[in-house]
Amino acid sequence: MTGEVVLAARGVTKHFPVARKGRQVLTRQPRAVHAVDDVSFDLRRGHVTALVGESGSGKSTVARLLAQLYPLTSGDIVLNDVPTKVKRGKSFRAYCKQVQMIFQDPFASLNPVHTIRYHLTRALRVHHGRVKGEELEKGLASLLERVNLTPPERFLDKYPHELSGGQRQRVAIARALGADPTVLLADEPVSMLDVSIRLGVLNLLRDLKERLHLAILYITHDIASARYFADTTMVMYAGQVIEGGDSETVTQEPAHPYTQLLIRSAPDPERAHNGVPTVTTAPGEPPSLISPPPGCRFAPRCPYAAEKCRTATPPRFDLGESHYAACWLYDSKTTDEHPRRDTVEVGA
Amino acid sequence: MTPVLEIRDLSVDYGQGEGAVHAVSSVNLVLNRGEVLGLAGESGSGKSTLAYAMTRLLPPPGIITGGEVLHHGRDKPAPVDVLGLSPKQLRSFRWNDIAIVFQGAMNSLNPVSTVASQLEDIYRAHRPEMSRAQRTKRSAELLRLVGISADRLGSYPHQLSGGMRQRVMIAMALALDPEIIIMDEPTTALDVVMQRQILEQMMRLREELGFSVLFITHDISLLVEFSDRIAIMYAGRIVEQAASEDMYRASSHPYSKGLLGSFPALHGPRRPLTGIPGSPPDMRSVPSGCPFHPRCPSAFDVCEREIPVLEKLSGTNGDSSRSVACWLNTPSLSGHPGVGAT
Amino acid sequence: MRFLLRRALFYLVTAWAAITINFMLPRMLPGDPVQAMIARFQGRLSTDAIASLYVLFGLDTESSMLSQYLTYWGNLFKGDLGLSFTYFPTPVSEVIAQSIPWTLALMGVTTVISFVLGTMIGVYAGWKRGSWIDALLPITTFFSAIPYFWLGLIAISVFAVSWGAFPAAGGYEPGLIPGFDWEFISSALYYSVLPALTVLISSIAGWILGMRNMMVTVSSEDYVTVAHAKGLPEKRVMLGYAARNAVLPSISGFALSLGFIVGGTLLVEMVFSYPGIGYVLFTGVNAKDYPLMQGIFLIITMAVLVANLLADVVYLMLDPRTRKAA
Amino acid sequence: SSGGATKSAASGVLTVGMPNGPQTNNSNPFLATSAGASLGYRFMIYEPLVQTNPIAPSEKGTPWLADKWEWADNYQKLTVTTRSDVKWNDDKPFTAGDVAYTFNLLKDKSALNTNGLPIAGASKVSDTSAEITFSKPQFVNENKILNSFIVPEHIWKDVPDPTTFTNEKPVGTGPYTLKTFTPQTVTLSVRTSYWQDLPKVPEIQYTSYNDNSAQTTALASGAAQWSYVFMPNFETLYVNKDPKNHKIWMPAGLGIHALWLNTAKAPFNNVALRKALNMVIDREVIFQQGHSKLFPKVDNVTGIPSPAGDPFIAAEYKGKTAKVDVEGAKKVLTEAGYKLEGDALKDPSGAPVTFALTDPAGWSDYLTDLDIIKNAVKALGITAEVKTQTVDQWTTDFNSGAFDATMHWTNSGATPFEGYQNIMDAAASKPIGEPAANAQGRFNDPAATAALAAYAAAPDDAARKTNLDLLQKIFVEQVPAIPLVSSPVGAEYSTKSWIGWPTAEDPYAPPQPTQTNALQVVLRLKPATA
Amino acid sequence: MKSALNGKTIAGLSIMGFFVLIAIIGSWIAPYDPSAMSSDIMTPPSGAHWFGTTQTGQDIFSQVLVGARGVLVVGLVAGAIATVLSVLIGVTAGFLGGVADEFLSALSNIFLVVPALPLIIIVTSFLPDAGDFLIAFVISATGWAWGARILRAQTLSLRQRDYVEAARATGERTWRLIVFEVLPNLTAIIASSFVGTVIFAVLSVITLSFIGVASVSNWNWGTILFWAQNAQALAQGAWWWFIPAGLCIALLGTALALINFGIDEYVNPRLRTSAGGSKVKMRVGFTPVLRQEGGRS
Ligand SMILES: Nc1ncnc2c1ncn2[C@@H]1O[C@H](COP(=O)(O)OP(=O)(O)OP(=O)(O)O)[C@@H](O)[C@H]1O
Ligand SMILES: Nc1ncnc2c1ncn2[C@@H]1O[C@H](COP(=O)(O)OP(=O)(O)OP(=O)(O)O)[C@@H](O)[C@H]1O
Ligand SMILES: [Mg+2]
Ligand SMILES: [Mg+2]
Repeated sequence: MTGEVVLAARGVTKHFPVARKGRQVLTRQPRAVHAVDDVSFDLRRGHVTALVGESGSGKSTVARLLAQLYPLTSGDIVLNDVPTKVKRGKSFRAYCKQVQMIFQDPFASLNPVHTIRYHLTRALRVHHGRVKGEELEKGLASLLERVNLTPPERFLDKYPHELSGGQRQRVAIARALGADPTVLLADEPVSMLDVSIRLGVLNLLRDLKERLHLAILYITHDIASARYFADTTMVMYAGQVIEGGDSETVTQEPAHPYTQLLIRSAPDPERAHNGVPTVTTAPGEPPSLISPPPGCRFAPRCPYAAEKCRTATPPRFDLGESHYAACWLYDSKTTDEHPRRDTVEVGA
Repeated sequence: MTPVLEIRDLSVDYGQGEGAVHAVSSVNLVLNRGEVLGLAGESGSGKSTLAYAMTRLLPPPGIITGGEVLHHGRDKPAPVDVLGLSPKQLRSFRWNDIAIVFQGAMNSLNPVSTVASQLEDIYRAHRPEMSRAQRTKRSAELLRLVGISADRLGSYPHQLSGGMRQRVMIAMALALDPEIIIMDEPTTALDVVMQRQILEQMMRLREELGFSVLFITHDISLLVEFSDRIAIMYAGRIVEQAASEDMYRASSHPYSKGLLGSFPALHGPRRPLTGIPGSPPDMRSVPSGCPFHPRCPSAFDVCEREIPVLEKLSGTNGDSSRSVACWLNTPSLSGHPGVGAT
Repeated sequence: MRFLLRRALFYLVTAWAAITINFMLPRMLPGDPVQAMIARFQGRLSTDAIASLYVLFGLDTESSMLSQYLTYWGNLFKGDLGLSFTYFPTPVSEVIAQSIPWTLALMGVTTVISFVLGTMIGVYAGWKRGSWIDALLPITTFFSAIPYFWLGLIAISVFAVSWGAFPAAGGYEPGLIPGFDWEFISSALYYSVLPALTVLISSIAGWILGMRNMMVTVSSEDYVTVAHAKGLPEKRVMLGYAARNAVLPSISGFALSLGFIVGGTLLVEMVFSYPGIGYVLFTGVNAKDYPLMQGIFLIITMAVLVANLLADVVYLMLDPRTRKAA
Repeated sequence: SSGGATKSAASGVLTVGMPNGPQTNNSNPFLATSAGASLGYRFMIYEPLVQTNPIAPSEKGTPWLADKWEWADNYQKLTVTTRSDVKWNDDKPFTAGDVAYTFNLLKDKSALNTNGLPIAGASKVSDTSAEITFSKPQFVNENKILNSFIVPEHIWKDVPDPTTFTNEKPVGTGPYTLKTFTPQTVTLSVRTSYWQDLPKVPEIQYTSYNDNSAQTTALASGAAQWSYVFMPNFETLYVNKDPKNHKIWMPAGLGIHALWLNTAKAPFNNVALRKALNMVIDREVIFQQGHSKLFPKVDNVTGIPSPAGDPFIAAEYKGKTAKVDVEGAKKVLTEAGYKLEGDALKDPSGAPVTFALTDPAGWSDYLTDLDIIKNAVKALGITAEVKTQTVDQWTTDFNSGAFDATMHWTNSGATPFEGYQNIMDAAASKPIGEPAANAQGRFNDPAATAALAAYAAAPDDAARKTNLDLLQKIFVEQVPAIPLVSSPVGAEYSTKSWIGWPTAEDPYAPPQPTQTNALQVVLRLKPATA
Repeated sequence: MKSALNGKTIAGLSIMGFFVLIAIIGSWIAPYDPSAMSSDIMTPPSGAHWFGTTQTGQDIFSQVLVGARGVLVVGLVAGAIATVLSVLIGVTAGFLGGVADEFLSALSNIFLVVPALPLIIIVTSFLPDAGDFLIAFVISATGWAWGARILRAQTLSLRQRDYVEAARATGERTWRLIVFEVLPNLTAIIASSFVGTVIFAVLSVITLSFIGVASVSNWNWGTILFWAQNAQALAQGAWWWFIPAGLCIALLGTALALINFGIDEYVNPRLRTSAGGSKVKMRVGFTPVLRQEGGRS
């Protein structure tokens, strides 16, 4: 069963309408934040897929779309080979029994007025009917045990503020597990946690993946942790997935200039002490998502940008076993010579 | 290496009496002229408190309960104790000698006044002799220094992106050409590309202007890359201090080791991550003895009872700047008679 | 822009609703101006007068609600608020025009003073939190909890009747002709001291408290700490950084209260026999004087709306964040 | 302030105050809503044909603009001879034409005819003689007719609508002209010439205070020298502030305040209970506590106030005053079959006697009266309840008979007729549930109704006396209402600056500043120092 | 949970509790029937009449005791109704958003703009036999809008909170989200708006009674002042008729305000004044240095 696709995004697109201002009211030109544009990927059982990208690149939006918390603008979300669109009510509950989400901030995702018991009880009851008494207690205990909060009695009647960040995130995970989901969408599950605690939570997730064969979408802005934790990694830039593939390949042999920039920018203790020259990073900022630049969205910052990059959106180019990048540099039709990835180096 | 700032036995409490939180306890730290001193530690370990205490900017109910902060002025004969300054002296000391770039740069700018007015405020307070035109000119220069075009002077903070705001803060810190700049997690809210841009710029400016930096962050790999020396804090105390290379290659304190082992590396072999078990202590009830002992894999009986002192460690390559507060590193431990009144 | 459009729509809807309420309210409720008038005269107006009064007030003819409503709107657009019954046949607009300057002057000035003073004290109290000035808060709260008619009556009894330092009633020396001469103005000022003080004392606490709390909140914002770190003079930090931000929420409250001064002065005017609009409204209510009630209500509502508009504009000016990026 | 008082006295100003709130510039004398009516200054400008005295209504009036007046056709036709030496204050002469015009105006504009006079027509006979005809005998309205003030034809004939005319520059025959108007204060100054001796008061200042308390304060401080305002405990509040000068005189008119009983339904459909109730109410307490000694008590059993009504009281009731007699009341009740069971009084059918006493919320004097009555009937074993209503509800309930007992005033006129008519005229009454113009207590005694009709149309004094005596007898025996106090035509005034006021010893006129007779008072005033 | 009880709140709650007690037992412990007249007319405070007597010999102490109930009943009932209204409207508007929000916000804005006191006076003066509950209802009808506005704003921000979103992602129904996730977090604001409305209602009912619009035969402190003013008690020197009721109103108002302080400080901990007994003066921007001999290690 490991490896089968449970949840897939097919050309998922989300545009948030923007309030029109002033004169635009008259011209009636609809405007929207192109938060996510034509994103496709698969989540497989027992497989962690990382989604990496800088702030505002649309990672959370993808997660929320997959959780059906937002309606899609276009595209499909395919659950177990069935395109699914749910809004609320029964079908929504049936959907989220399969697909559960973990939020970035464990300090904010647990209601401060409710005990851990309440949170977990609700998770059980919503998806398993009115469990009561013994059965409920057993359910609660097993949930907490699954996230290594033992002994369970010590945590059940605490309020969120009485727990540490790592413990809270574990509770949030336990709550998600309450539904017995097949897919976990983890939106930056550790970025708000202390460095020393992060690892514990990530290891827990990995453990769950292995034991429960969950399909996990791991969203992060820390590409190093993607390398450590995820099987496959996708890189997002300005609402689009620009590179994807096996984590090791993506991090060690980045193909897209943006990925390369990202990896060069990540802090690296070795750099200072190995005499690696400090890098000059690409100038500029991510583009406006309201009127994204035509063509490749990274083109305005890209040192290799050619004319074509500014006019045509690059499709995915396969670069090898499951590795792909959306960059014209890899279009064999335009360039005879396949640019060696390691030669693509900014600055120099 | 001449010290520019010397912190001696500094202790800070939040609140008084029974419920007081001892956020910083007897910290000794020296910042040398021209160096970047990194300060790392988990959230709540007292890094910001230490930084604010040096300039007496703690929010109530923070109280400095002991110690000295000696500033060796560039052209002052004797060091002055910042903690003993009168409000007037303190005001003139601030920004002239120590500037701070705060943790939440997003909120460090007054939302209702322009960048220019916030920059010029500094000159109006510290350089009253400057003319209006001079002030404007200087402000424009500062912005250019951090890579922002001068026509942004009239902008309000909300009109700037996060990165720009952080740069404005850095420009502001440079306004009076201070000897020391404290940077309290200046880039946590930014993404890695922007973070690198800003830090590299900062390092270039340091090269040019020669100020010292106290660089606070919990991202130890960042520290290793950018600072000369690193001090690690845990539960309000410095537990280890070393040149950054030493710290990276061979840290001695179990906590430092754990911290370093919590960062996945992007390059090189996929080394296993150890992490640190347990969770940071509640500062209201810090464990007795070495505060780290409940989480320490190699704790033994003394650790539970006595607080280790920060002791010089003959470094691997004879570097004397290295010190650590851990009983493991005390060879004479067997000679210790157990508990002594401290 | 969109913000302003939305606001404009809000103003239109509210104005329409308020005017319609104005129209409906007196008509929905029982009562009869003629009977009220007879009752007011308690036997000094004989029952024979009833018939003549119905004729006089034009209440002897009936028309449908809808046609009345349309006529009402038509007249409104002509600026015609009808004739007051209480002061028959003086037009309502004239009654209002005659009384509203008093209210505006007394309450307007008092409200401004109260706001400015209260805000200033609040700024200081918030800045010096934990000092003796905190003890001031319960005291001012106590004063603000006193109903101000009571405070006013005590003030009259102490300062006007027993001591005789201030006049007990009226807006100016009887016999003076209102005009822009010193004699009149000084007399009006003198007569306004007691009512103004009463209003001031009972309203200032609100401003102090609101401002203090905002100051305390704002004082721990990072930008205030940065201002301190910059070594700015304390006054500059307090005013330019903390107070400047803390005052924003008070501004809209202030504008609102400016709007409500027209409606909220009834008791002051009753107690001090002040010739303002609150008292006239009260008279109108007792006399079932629909046209007068409608007119005053309309004015009050419009005043509140205008004040709201003003608040929006001022807010827009003071808070750059609500302005659109250049 | 007291400063104001000294200033006005020194400068020869008479300061009048009324507690009526801000005024609008309106001197239309016909409108009760005008400042002229509210403050009373209309009578300083407009003069009546004859000055009649409401506190001595049976006296013949003092000729004023009319030298002579004669009734004919059983009070259906009035011939007036006017003075020839009178000038309007715009120097135009006053003629009988103005009189005819005024009465025709009242006839045409029913909105201005507040007395509801059935005027058939008026015409000028000569420059000094006018003839007014009525459609009904007007004996009972005589004083109202003679009291009517006259407006100048040459001004009013050009007024498009006299009912909405604000008359900002009033032209009258009186000795004063309007000098300045402000909403707070109206100043009148004396004319240069007048058909009588010019008054000694050069200027009168009418100030309107917002309420009784402000008015009282002004009187106490001397800022107002003359007013009519209800004040509790006038000794403390007013007289004692300057016992030498501060005077109060509240002579009774013929209007009274009575406890109206609903005689058409239980419990007051039983005359025994009405009588008993009448016997337990202490009028002295009502006078002192309920009305603070300001409203003269009405203790003659006929409900006719003294001394104004003394000439009308039937011989058999002269000097008969109502007294508290609880034992007597109990006897009356027992005789009628009422029983006291335990503490509670049961009516002949065995039902406990209870009733509600209603009046508008906030009418403190009436409510105090009701409280006193409520406490008084406890002695009979009756539980009464005081209930307040809004004025509107109360008025509606009163007119439609939806009450048990309520304090209410009666109409008043030149004779006790209006009062009796108001209480007992079943001809103008309606069944319970419909608004009645008179006899709101639904008192229905055909003898009384007949007597009232006969009185109004009676050809001579003898016939009138017979009918009035009969009405008094019915009133005393049937107790359709319980008279308690009279409406005074009084005033507070100060002798500090001005003397010559009417007093109980010299009751030449009622002292009230808003009465027609106020002009007579002002004409008699002299500076105190002179 | 953090204790919201500080000196001020405790003082406020104690005074409030005292008045509530009086409101409950006042009519039993009153030494006289408050309406009963006696021959002790206008007597100053004495052993027999603690607060003196009125013009008609009524015992003012009894009136004050009995009158507490009217004030508190109207205040609390109006506060409760207005709070329920403001929660219903504000929270619904904030949570649902869209057209419902536009409509409900417009509604509360209109009620905000319409001047309350004149409206209350007009409505009550027309209402036949305006009893306490009716008056409370009218007051609450004009007093809910402010609370609704604040609650709407707060709900709007709570709706965006992760825990609401997380609960939704768990599969909770909308009504459960509102009732169990959002509402509990609004308790402090609801409490504060309740207390605020109670203050408003208390002052309103007293004003109404004072100007004689509300029924003056039901005793409340405003009624006492109405009669006192009618009898011009102050001018007559009968201060005892005037002072107690006024002080009671002021005390009740202060108590409510103090409770609100407590709630404010609970919601915004920064407002808390430093705990008593601190010898060090905290000064913003200048951290005090308090070197202890020997220090700690
Ligand atoms: N509800 C919304 N309405 C309008 N725009 C939105 C909304 N939610 C997100 N956006 C916009 O969509 C873009 C993508 O946002 P998203 O939160 O998915 O980014 P992210 O990659 O998760 O960023 P971060 O790392 O900061 O969490 C941003 O530009 C954001 O402003
Ligand atoms: N105002 C305060 N009142 C009470 N305790 C406080 C206050 N501010 C900080 N503390 C406590 O002091 C300790 C040190 O806080 P500090 O902010 O210095 O930590 P830090 O190392 O900067 O953490 P971070 O990495 O999160 O910025 C913490 O345990 C914190 O709980
Ligand atoms: Mg995100
Ligand atoms: Mg910090």
